[in-house]
Amino acid sequence: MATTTPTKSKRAATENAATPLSNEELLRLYKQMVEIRLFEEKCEELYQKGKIGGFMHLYIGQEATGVGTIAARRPDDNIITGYRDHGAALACGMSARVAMAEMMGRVDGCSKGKGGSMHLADINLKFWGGHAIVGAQIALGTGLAWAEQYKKTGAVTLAYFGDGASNIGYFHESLNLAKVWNLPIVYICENNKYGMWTPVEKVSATTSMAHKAVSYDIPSDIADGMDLLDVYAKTQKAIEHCRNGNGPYFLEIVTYRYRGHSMGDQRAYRTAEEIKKWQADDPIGKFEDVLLKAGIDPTAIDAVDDEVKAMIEDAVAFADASPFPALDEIYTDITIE
Amino acid sequence: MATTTPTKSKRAATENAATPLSNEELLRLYKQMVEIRLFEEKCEELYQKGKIGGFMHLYIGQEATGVGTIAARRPDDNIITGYRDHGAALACGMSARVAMAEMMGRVDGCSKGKGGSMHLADINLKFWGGHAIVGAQIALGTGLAWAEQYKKTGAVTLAYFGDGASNIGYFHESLNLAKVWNLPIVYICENNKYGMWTPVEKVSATTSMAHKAVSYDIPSDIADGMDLLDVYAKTQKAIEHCRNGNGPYFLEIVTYRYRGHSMGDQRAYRTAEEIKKWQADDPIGKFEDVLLKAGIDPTAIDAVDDEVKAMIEDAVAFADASPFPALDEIYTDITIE
Amino acid sequence: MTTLTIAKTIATALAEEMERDRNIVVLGEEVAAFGGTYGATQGLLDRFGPDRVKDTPISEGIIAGAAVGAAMNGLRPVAEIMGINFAFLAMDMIVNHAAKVHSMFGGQFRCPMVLRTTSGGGRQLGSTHSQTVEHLYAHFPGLKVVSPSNARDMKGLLKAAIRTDDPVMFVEQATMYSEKGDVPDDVDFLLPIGKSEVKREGRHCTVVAYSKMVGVSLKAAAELAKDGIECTVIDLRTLRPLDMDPIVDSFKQTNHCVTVEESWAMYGVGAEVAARLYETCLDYVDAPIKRVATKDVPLAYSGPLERYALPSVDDVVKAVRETVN
Amino acid sequence: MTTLTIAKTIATALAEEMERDRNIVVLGEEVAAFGGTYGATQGLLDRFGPDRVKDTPISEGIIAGAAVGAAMNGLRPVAEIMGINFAFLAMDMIVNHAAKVHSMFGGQFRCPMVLRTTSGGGRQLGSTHSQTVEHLYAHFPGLKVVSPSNARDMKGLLKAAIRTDDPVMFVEQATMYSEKGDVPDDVDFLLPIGKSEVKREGRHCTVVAYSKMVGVSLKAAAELAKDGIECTVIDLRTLRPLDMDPIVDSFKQTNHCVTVEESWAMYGVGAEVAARLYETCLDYVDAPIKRVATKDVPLAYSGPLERYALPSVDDVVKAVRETVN
Ligand SMILES: Cc1ncc(C[n+]2csc(CCOP(=O)(O)OP(=O)(O)O)c2C)c(N)n1
Ligand SMILES: Cc1ncc(C[n+]2csc(CCOP(=O)(O)OP(=O)(O)O)c2C)c(N)n1
Ligand SMILES: [Mg+2]
Ligand SMILES: [Mg+2]
Repeated sequence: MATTTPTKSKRAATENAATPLSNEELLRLYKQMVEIRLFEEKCEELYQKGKIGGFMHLYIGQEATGVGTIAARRPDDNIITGYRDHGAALACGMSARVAMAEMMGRVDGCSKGKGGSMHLADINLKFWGGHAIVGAQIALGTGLAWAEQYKKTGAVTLAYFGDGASNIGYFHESLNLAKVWNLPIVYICENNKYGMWTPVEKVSATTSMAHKAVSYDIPSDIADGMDLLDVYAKTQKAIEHCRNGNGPYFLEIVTYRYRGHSMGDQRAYRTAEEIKKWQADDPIGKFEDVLLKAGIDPTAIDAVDDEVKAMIEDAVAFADASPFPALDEIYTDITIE
Repeated sequence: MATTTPTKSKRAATENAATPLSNEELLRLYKQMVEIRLFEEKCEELYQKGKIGGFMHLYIGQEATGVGTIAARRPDDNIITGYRDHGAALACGMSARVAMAEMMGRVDGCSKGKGGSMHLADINLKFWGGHAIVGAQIALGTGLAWAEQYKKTGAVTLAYFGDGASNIGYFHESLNLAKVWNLPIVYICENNKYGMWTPVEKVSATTSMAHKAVSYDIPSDIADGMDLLDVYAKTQKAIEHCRNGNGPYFLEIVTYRYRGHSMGDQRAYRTAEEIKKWQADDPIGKFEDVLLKAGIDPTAIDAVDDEVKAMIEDAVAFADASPFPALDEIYTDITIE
Repeated sequence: MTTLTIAKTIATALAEEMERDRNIVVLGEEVAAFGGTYGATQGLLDRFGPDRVKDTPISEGIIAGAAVGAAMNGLRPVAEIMGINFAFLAMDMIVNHAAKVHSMFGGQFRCPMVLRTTSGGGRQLGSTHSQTVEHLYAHFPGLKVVSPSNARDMKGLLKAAIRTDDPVMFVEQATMYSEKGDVPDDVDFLLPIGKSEVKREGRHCTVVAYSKMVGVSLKAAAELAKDGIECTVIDLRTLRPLDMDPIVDSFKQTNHCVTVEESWAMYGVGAEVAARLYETCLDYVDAPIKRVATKDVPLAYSGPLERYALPSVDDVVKAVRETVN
Repeated sequence: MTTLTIAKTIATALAEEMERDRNIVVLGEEVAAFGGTYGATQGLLDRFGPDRVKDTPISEGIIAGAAVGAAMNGLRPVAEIMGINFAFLAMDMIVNHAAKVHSMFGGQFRCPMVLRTTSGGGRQLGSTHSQTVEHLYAHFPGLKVVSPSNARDMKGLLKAAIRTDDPVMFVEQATMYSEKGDVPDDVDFLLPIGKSEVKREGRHCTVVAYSKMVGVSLKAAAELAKDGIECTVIDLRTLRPLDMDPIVDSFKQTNHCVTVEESWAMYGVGAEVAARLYETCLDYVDAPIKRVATKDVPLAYSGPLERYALPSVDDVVKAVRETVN
């Protein structure tokens, strides 16, 4: 693919693996992952140029988590996540244009430039944001799920958070309530091994995030976040569990972020070897192999790469042409009445 | 014994059970339980007369928990609890006089009348209070334990809280930190089956409090709160674990409060049968049997009863004679500098 | 018109609103099976069932969090936090989320929720359980903060709070639940959020208060009237938005003002009212505006100490006398 | 005297104090292995070891809770909460426990701890990450709240905060860490907590500010001086206790006052300062006191919007001009 980050596809697959997805679907998911990867690389570039400000947290390396889980949702299932939200936004179907305009604080951004990188959202996609207070989205997601249960819609909520966030009080209060109220929610812990610069084992009583569900008698599973198909299958199972009225489910997805915690993070808290090891298991490269094994023509894959590349360029052009909001916009959207 | 609450001792024990405690010690612990029982009954009376104000939470039925756990501590081990704190205060060795003066808002109270029923404390007894924000003492206790670890004193902290309190964020954050920092603390959950008027199963993902320790990989045990010897033995084991540098321990003590949540609680959230069932298993009556089995003379037991009765009357007289604090006392103790 | 206690008024207003709109749900500690610690949700469970009236664990963070999430997703939750002293545990959810999900996402989300809670001292509960801190919430744009002074206003303002599409902190003074008042029966009786009201008229001094302190101020005014000192007593009713209009109008007549609040004065409501009054009415000021408030100390358990620290009718009388002289 | 950034000043002050007193321990998210998000604890782990410098989980409640418990039990913790926006999650612990364990138990317990945190906007972080709310804590008797405006004051006040036996909220403005200043080398250089300081003298207008707004006010004063308008700029330095003395002294000369704060004006610091000034100096007031503050809106991410909402040098210049005319 067209990324500058190594993805390590071997393009030499031989076996003919069966997948639960059609080739069209496989290509669509591949495209989403590439879109996220290239979007993030572009954001990195624009941040360095000063076109994007604030705190920005990239999703590079974690693409299969966002794409694989969201691929398993029904369109009316809810998605809510933390500040590392570009991947979820795009996987939910937000256009790169609108996302990029938000990144640049422009009026055509999904939140009119008021939210920025950490606060992407689109109510029409049932993508509820982007929340930057660590763990708050676990509680908010619990509330979203309660509303669906009350309205008897059958919709399930997917609430994402990091390994670091699992140590905060909201986590405990949310899981307990969800179990007691039997809420249709999948708690998805994206265990990328670090909260900022601190490794899981230094700040968590257990290194297994799934183990944290045991005390609440909430069933759990662990997915390989570098393997989209594994993520997809386990999310399907989790959503089914919830959809059938069995209450909450906990899914740990073991993954890795290639970049720093946020832009400007230069700290040496992990080794080059560790990063390389994970990159060797790149979710996009790996999924490319799946596509090849499924018999998809390499030229089709190349075409997707090119298409996405153009899409991202177009998104930047769109965002750049979008004006900053008028200054009086600060007085709008504060209260409704 | 001299209480008006049924204690159901049969005074007809035959077996000669071996206990880990000398007869003197048995009598001392019996006396503490009777002291708590009679203190509480007196408080009830004084509250109805308007001599005590505020919120007041009685410990009647839970005496073996406070007495049995605190009997197992070294004098320099820390005790910290919630608002249902009369039992812990007396078991730590606070005189009924000082406790009663505090109940009545007098200047000779342990907190000069500033704390009241919910905020008994004596720093010299390493009894750190009486805290009325549910669950806060779990966090404060964690801090006490950290200080002991830092000072390498070998002292262990016993932090008490209710079944209801185990649902609050502080619980999660405290247990996680204690495990990560390997703190010498025994978390003691007094599971009396209700938080206010709500039964455990309605608000907790699990009815087993000990199960809540699993996710943190903190070892746990369950004690019969109506059986002082069981409480004592299991607390000893828990304290040993902590004292030996093995990190936190979790002890669930299954118990029951005979009275309402606080004074004035008339709600019908439990049946008379349920209350009777537990009273049939009264911790004091049961312990009287232990004493008799150990060969202690019934007249010695009666003598203790009388002694305690007189002690409580004396405490009331003392408190009644103690003046209210001078009004200007409101300006003291706010800051030190 | 029916004479009701404040507790009963609240329960009635909630029931009427729940009858009107199925999206209104109630949650909190002890609100369902036993109708609330103060009886303010009595009867709702029986009438509306366990899906709409829900007891929660002791978990203030998720009580508020579930309410915000559900409000974003179409419900209109009325959450109860047993006391404002415990609401600190939910404060992130209230000020960082309820107050901001509308604005931060460019208006996409709504948060039509009411967070009911109790405030105030006077019950010998000690310093952590006796605070009056609703104005801390009123600091934040995006929230509305309402705290009525009598049964009638409770009804009109609670119903308005439930019907507004914005998040509202609705603060009830904990010693007032058994106070009775005449309450309109009209199921659509609404009072506007963000309007102060003149509760008594007089030409010598403008007394500004809210919640329980309105009653205290009215008593003081009656006392002062015996000596010929006539006070206008204005009830703020809402701390955000803050309506200064009737205060300014009155002050232009009286040229004297005393503010009365149950919180500590420092960074409190009286300071804001005074600062604004001076900003707009400096030429009308005949004497410094006085602030009556709880003394700047944590409230002690002991009865005499607590009473001494809290603002009293006498304190207001004294402040008005000093001001007008 | 050494020229240091504010981040380095804090790290130095902490190291000096830790050297002096073994009971001082440091805890917080990312404070140890990587020396703090803003580098303000850089070098402490290497120098004092893992028992005294501790990284914590993301658990603001227990960061504050462990600090309070340890402070009660003989340590002198300096806890860091990464930002005051996250401190809401620790607010119960700070205002209900740190502020009260001394008084509520009749003076038995002490809570000698410092809670360091950052405040302020200006970094395009959106509305939940850009707030200035230290005065909410200053509402509570039992706490001290300090927020210095330059490197020298940081050193003197942080050391004083660590040495006092009372709990202190120590608030650093997040955009200021790289600002440099001349810092006394004296390891016992202390500044008194609870003293405002005159940072510039002038006879036309008294400008009252604290933290970052002192720098903004000094720039405005320099600007105004070009037109012959001379300002006294007073740095509050401490929000509780609040020292009005130099403000009153100055105001009696200038008869004009502008307050400048980075928080929202409503129920803010300017209101309290203004209310007190009118209380004591009414006869000296020549014009309404003006409050410069962040506009009453949540701060948006978009650069131009955020800059427009925050108080600027121009805002101060304009307010002073309007006041003195
Ligand atoms: C309540 C709160 N505390 C601290 C922070 C600062 N902070 C932002 S992200 C982060 C690390 C979170 O790590 P993790 O949950 O593992 O998510 P990841 O960044 O790895 O996706 C911290 C400490 C915050 N935003 N909110
Ligand atoms: C944070 C907080 N929320 C609510 C309350 C009100 N409250 C006081 S005691 C209590 C019930 C606690 O039950 P549990 O922990 O089981 O202890 P028990 O009273 O049974 O000993 C509640 C809800 C409080 N004091 N603090
Ligand atoms: Mg992580
Ligand atoms: Mg209980």
